Amino acid sequence: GPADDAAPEASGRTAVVLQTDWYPQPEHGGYYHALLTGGYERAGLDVEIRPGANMTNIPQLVATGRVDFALGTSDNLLVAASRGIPLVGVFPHFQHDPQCIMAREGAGVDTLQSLDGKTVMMNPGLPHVRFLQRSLGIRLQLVPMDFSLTRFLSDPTFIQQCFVTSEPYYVGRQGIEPTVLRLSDSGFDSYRMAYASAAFVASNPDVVSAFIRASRDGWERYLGGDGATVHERLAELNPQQTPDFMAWTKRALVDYELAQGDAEAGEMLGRFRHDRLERQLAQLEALDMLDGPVALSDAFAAHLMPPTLAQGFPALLPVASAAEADGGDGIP
Amino acid sequence: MTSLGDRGRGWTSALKRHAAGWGVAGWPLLVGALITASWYGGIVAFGIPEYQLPPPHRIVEAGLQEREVLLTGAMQTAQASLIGFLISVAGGLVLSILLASSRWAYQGIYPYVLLLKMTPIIVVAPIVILWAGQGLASITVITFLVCFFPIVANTTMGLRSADANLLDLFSVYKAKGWQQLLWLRAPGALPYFMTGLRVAAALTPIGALYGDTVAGMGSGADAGLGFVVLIFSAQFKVPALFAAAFAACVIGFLFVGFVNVFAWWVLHKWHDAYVAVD
Amino acid sequence: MTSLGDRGRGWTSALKRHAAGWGVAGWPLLVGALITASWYGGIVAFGIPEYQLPPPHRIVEAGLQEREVLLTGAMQTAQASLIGFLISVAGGLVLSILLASSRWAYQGIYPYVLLLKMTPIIVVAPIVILWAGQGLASITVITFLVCFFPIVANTTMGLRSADANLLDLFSVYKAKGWQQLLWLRAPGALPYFMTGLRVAAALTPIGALYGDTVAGMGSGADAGLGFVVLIFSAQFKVPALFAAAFAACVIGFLFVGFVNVFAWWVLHKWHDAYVAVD
Amino acid sequence: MVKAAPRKHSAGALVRLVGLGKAFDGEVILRDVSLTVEPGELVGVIGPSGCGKTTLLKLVAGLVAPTEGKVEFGGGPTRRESLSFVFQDATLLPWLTVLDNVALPLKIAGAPRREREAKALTHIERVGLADATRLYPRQLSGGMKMRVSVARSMTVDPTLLLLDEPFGALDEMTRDTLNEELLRLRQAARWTALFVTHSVAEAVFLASKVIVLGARPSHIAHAIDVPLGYPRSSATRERSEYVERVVTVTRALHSVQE
Amino acid sequence: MVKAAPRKHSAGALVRLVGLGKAFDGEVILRDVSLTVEPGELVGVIGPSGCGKTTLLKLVAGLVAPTEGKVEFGGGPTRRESLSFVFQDATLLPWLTVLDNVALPLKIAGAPRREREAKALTHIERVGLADATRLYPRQLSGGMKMRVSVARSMTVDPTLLLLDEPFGALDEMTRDTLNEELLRLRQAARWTALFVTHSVAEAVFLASKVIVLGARPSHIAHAIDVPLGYPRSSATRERSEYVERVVTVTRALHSVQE
Ligand SMILES: Nc1ncnc2c1ncn2[C@@H]1O[C@H](COP(=O)(O)OP(=O)(O)OP(=O)(O)O)[C@@H](O)[C@H]1O
Ligand SMILES: Nc1ncnc2c1ncn2[C@@H]1O[C@H](COP(=O)(O)OP(=O)(O)OP(=O)(O)O)[C@@H](O)[C@H]1O
Ligand SMILES: [Mg+2]
Ligand SMILES: [Mg+2]
Repeated sequence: GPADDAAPEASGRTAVVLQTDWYPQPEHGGYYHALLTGGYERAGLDVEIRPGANMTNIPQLVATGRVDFALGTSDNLLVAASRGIPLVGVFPHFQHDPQCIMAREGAGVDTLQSLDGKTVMMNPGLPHVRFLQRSLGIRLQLVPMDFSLTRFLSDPTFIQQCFVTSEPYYVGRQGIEPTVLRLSDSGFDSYRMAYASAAFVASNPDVVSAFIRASRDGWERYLGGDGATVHERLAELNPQQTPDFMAWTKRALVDYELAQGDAEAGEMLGRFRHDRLERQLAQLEALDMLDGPVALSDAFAAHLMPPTLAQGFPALLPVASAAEADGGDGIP
Repeated sequence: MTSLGDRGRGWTSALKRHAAGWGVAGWPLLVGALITASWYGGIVAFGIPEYQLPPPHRIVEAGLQEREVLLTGAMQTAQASLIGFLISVAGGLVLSILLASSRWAYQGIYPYVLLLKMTPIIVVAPIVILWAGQGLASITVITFLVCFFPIVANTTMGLRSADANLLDLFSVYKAKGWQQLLWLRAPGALPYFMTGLRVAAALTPIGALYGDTVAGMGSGADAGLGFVVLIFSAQFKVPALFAAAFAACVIGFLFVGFVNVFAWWVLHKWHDAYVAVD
Repeated sequence: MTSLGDRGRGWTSALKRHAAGWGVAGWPLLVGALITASWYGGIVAFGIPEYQLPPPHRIVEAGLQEREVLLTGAMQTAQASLIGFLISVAGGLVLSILLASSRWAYQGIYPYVLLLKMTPIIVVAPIVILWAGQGLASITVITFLVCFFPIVANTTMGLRSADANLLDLFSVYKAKGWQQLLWLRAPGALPYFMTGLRVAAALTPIGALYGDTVAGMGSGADAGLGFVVLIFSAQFKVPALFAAAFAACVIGFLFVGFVNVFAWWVLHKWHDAYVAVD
Repeated sequence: MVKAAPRKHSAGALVRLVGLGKAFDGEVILRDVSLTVEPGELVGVIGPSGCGKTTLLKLVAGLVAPTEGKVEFGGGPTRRESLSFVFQDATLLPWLTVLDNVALPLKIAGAPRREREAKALTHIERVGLADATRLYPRQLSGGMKMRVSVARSMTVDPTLLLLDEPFGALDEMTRDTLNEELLRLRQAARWTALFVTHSVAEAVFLASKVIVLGARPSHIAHAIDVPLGYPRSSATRERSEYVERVVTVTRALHSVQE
Repeated sequence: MVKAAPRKHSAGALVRLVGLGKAFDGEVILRDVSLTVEPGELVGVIGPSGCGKTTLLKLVAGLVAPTEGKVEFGGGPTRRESLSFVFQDATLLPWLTVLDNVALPLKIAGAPRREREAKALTHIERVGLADATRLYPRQLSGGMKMRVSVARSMTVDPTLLLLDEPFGALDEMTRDTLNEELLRLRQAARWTALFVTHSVAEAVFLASKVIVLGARPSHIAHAIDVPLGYPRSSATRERSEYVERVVTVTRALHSVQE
């Protein structure tokens, strides 16, 4: 079960709970890979992966020690931290959030700017919404997400939020090729990541380190392999996911470089860039979404990460350059 | 339970005694104070952080701070609630009358009324929105779907519970179906109807708020309370979230209060529960 | 409305007549056939695509195809519903008794019961999950929050509606509060209670399903119907989605059916609505 | 003016009970009750508590279905059309005032408000409740409720009046007054009545025929003509035929209860 | 055996009404009613319909609060403790059988099931309903319901019995039987009673004192002693004192209704 103070089990391993951000799906593939192939076990961890369902209060669950790790986005983490929810980002499994806007041809949408004046189905609480409205001056009429594609298919002018790795697949099967606009291209660019509570990180640095290494390894292997082991398990946990769908999703993860990132831009699997986070913090500040000051050094466990992964964090030894780090051996 | 004593006393004197004692507002305030005290007590004793359960004063603060958003949201939701409630009452009454009108209607229709009630809104919502369009109309329909059943169940039971002797009386005088319904079953069903109304009234703002979260529309700040709740929740504004919930409750209280006054006004002359002193 | 005639007839003969005629299943089937016909008719006439409103046979097909998921989902949700329902009944009864026990209790506590009922689940759910943990416990609590109020409102009204003459009788014989409650108010409140029970029973699977979507574990064998519905919805399996909704309804029908049988069993000897032929 | 109607079965009978029987849950309450009521007759029904008097009236009114035999309505305009029933319990609508309760049958018959209220008021005055028109049933005494019920039954100008112990809850004086009032009304309106009473004196004073129901299963043990003619007044009570019939009915009643 | 109790106010009085008055919604119904009831007395209350007899009994039982004056319970063990009330309406619990209805007061008093059923059965037999123990109220005739109510009032061995027209719905023979039964029981149990009746004959036959309530606002217009002593039997009805008192009470009643 979840450990307030991660305690070694009889096996000598530490039991921890990782709560995902939805039902089991390939977007969590790396973590499952680490779990299924014994990566976590070798790292001395006994991980339980718990589906996050539709829940809205996962940050609170982490902060109060009900679970040890959870998945979320960096923007939300910063907002939460500013409201006194002490969370620490530990491992970004996606360099960019797969959150997108998809539109049908009839909507006349080809860029984010062309959303101006349109009605879009989006989660109204998404920080992105504010960014589009306030920072980019795009006037949006919002309709809340209903987790259904019925209206998208019924209405050729419909526009809605989606995961680039998921909904387009189902829409495509109905013979519709949607226009997909990545929200990360808006300039408001979040990491999607695993995080833990400040207290947990402070008292279990070894566990966190081990988790980061094992997770990164899991992701690397998942994306590098055929994903069969993971997909088999995912199909058991969430039988609605066909092999075809999961293969498609995995391909999308690779094609969009969501996890691996763009090496040329200094991105790599599992890396936090201080400058990017700083920019996001400033953006959130400008959007008036922060209640108090947030110190990036407190909000991200850079000191527990392999040096190549924590780029530009002032408290650490500076990493010379992205290119150099790429060849580095800080990774197990 | 009931105080021994004169049940025939006029309501004016009952009101006077009410006003004289703790009655009208004292007890709720006392209980409220107790709850608030244990709220603070709990927060201190268990060290509950604000993001888990904010202390009351923080909720008030956040409520004041966000008052504009809350006010427009509450107005929106109140409007949807009101329309949804009225439609629920009207629709519920029509359905109840239909159901009580004959054994065949009851056995034939009731299962499908239940089916309608029991189909998860999340499944029906997209269809509703397709037909009624995004916004108030759909929210109203969803509110209706959430609220109408207590009215139907209660009113139907009330209509079917007519006193057998009075039914005999009506049939002696060859009352037509509608006369029996209007002058015997309906007045006799009032206590049941009022109970259904009270449940529906309490459900209404929830229904409207929920409807807003699935069928609402807005740019963020100009929407109903459902939107507001979604935004506050997604942005971890916990005290503000509680303030929004409280705003929804206020709407509900207004509805329930209105129903109570209405029930008293209709029933106090003859119904035991209202004639009685307590 | 009521057929003119002998209301004193024994229930055995009433049952016999039921079984002999259309009564028990005929009318619902007929109405069901009508609804199905107009469903197909509507689909053809308006050219409604399957992803908006699938035709019944496709729903059946999808239901059969997904039967394993639906079955485990339904079992889960039925379990949560049952526990939630039982807690609602028990909690609702205790609350009602408390509320009916004195004027002070009523005035002091009722507003807060309402407050509890009217606070949007979306706001309470996070707290519930924090305390009860993700999974069955939280789903049950959420089901309770959704279902308990109709029971409280109806039972309280029933308990307070005791006949004034019978109250006099009990006070003549110096009945204690609990005796009056147990032997007079409670039996008299049964018709109201049963109505509340019926509403709660119809609400239960919805509550459990909703609870599952916000607090469920939602994978593998732990998945309830809420999970199934969300996934089918997100994956655009519309006929399967309707089949899942139907599964939820089946649970509801079992609950309501059970409540109806129970109500009949308890009330048929003396209550007009049950003694009556219809 | 009017003589007691002829006693033979005739085509002109208003109501005819033919071999009427009734069982509840298999237990036979009434058995083989045959009776013909001519227009204008006042038939008193008397018998021990629980013998089936109320049931008999309800059978006639069609409120209870017979298990055997039938109730026929003869030539006249009746056919259960303009029937009135004073139930053993007052059976008032708790949410209506005395006035509205009394006016109810007229409301059902579709009479305009003004007319029905005027008529109701007349009858309310007749039963001595002029002061109570605006009260609700819960504010009335037991006897007042029964009087409201009697007044209500009169408003519709019934052809056949069924009265189930209408005056049982009244003091003797009010009762006598209402008895006489009833006979006076009958002179004007010429309705026919079946009435249940526990008072032999009342039965004989009002009735043109008294039937005595026997012990279970009940049937008509005695049918005793009262050859007093109408109108009757308090003076009637002193006539020897009256006294004689009271004795006969009392004896008949005793005989069925032995 | 027992003589009519002494008439003077005494410390040993069971109940004393002192200047009792009652108004409903401002309208005075009872005014300045003073009465002392000695242990063992049977007081008959008689008066026109709606004069306040039921209200008087409810005042004594404490079911209605007086607007003036008070009700005192004297030295004895009473203090409203072992009081029984037969209401004007039968007031049965619809969900209980006859047996359970009759046993209810004993159940409230905490008697064990076996004991209370045995006792209830005795009283059910006394009122002639031995065949009906398993029936529900809706299956009973009006008179049967009232008899259940009477039986119920007897089970608790009351010290003070309040009876509101207990036998009004019964035929004369059953009524006479129950009257005698009542007196027989009284001999054994020595309770005191206040009873309302519309029958002067019944009042005089049962009572040691008859009070006649006057017109509105009512008060005790006449209090007439009945010097017949107990036990009484049907033979009592032939005694000249009996006939004489019947005439006196009838006159008194007429005088208040003029
Ligand atoms: N609905 C019923 N179900 C079963 N039995 C019934 C029903 N109604 C009446 N009875 C029985 O039928 C018998 C006759 O009842 P009824 O009311 O006709 O008597 P009654 O002659 O009017 O008596 P009373 O003078 O006491 O009013 C009674 O024994 C009663 O128990
Ligand atoms: N709850 C009440 N509210 C208002 N008025 C009432 C109430 N109860 C009784 N009254 C009035 O008080 C008067 C006396 O009523 P009560 O029942 O005592 O009469 P009663 O002597 O028992 O008559 P009856 O012989 O008809 O039973 C009546 O005029 C009645 O209208
Ligand atoms: Mg009867
Ligand atoms: Mg009375």
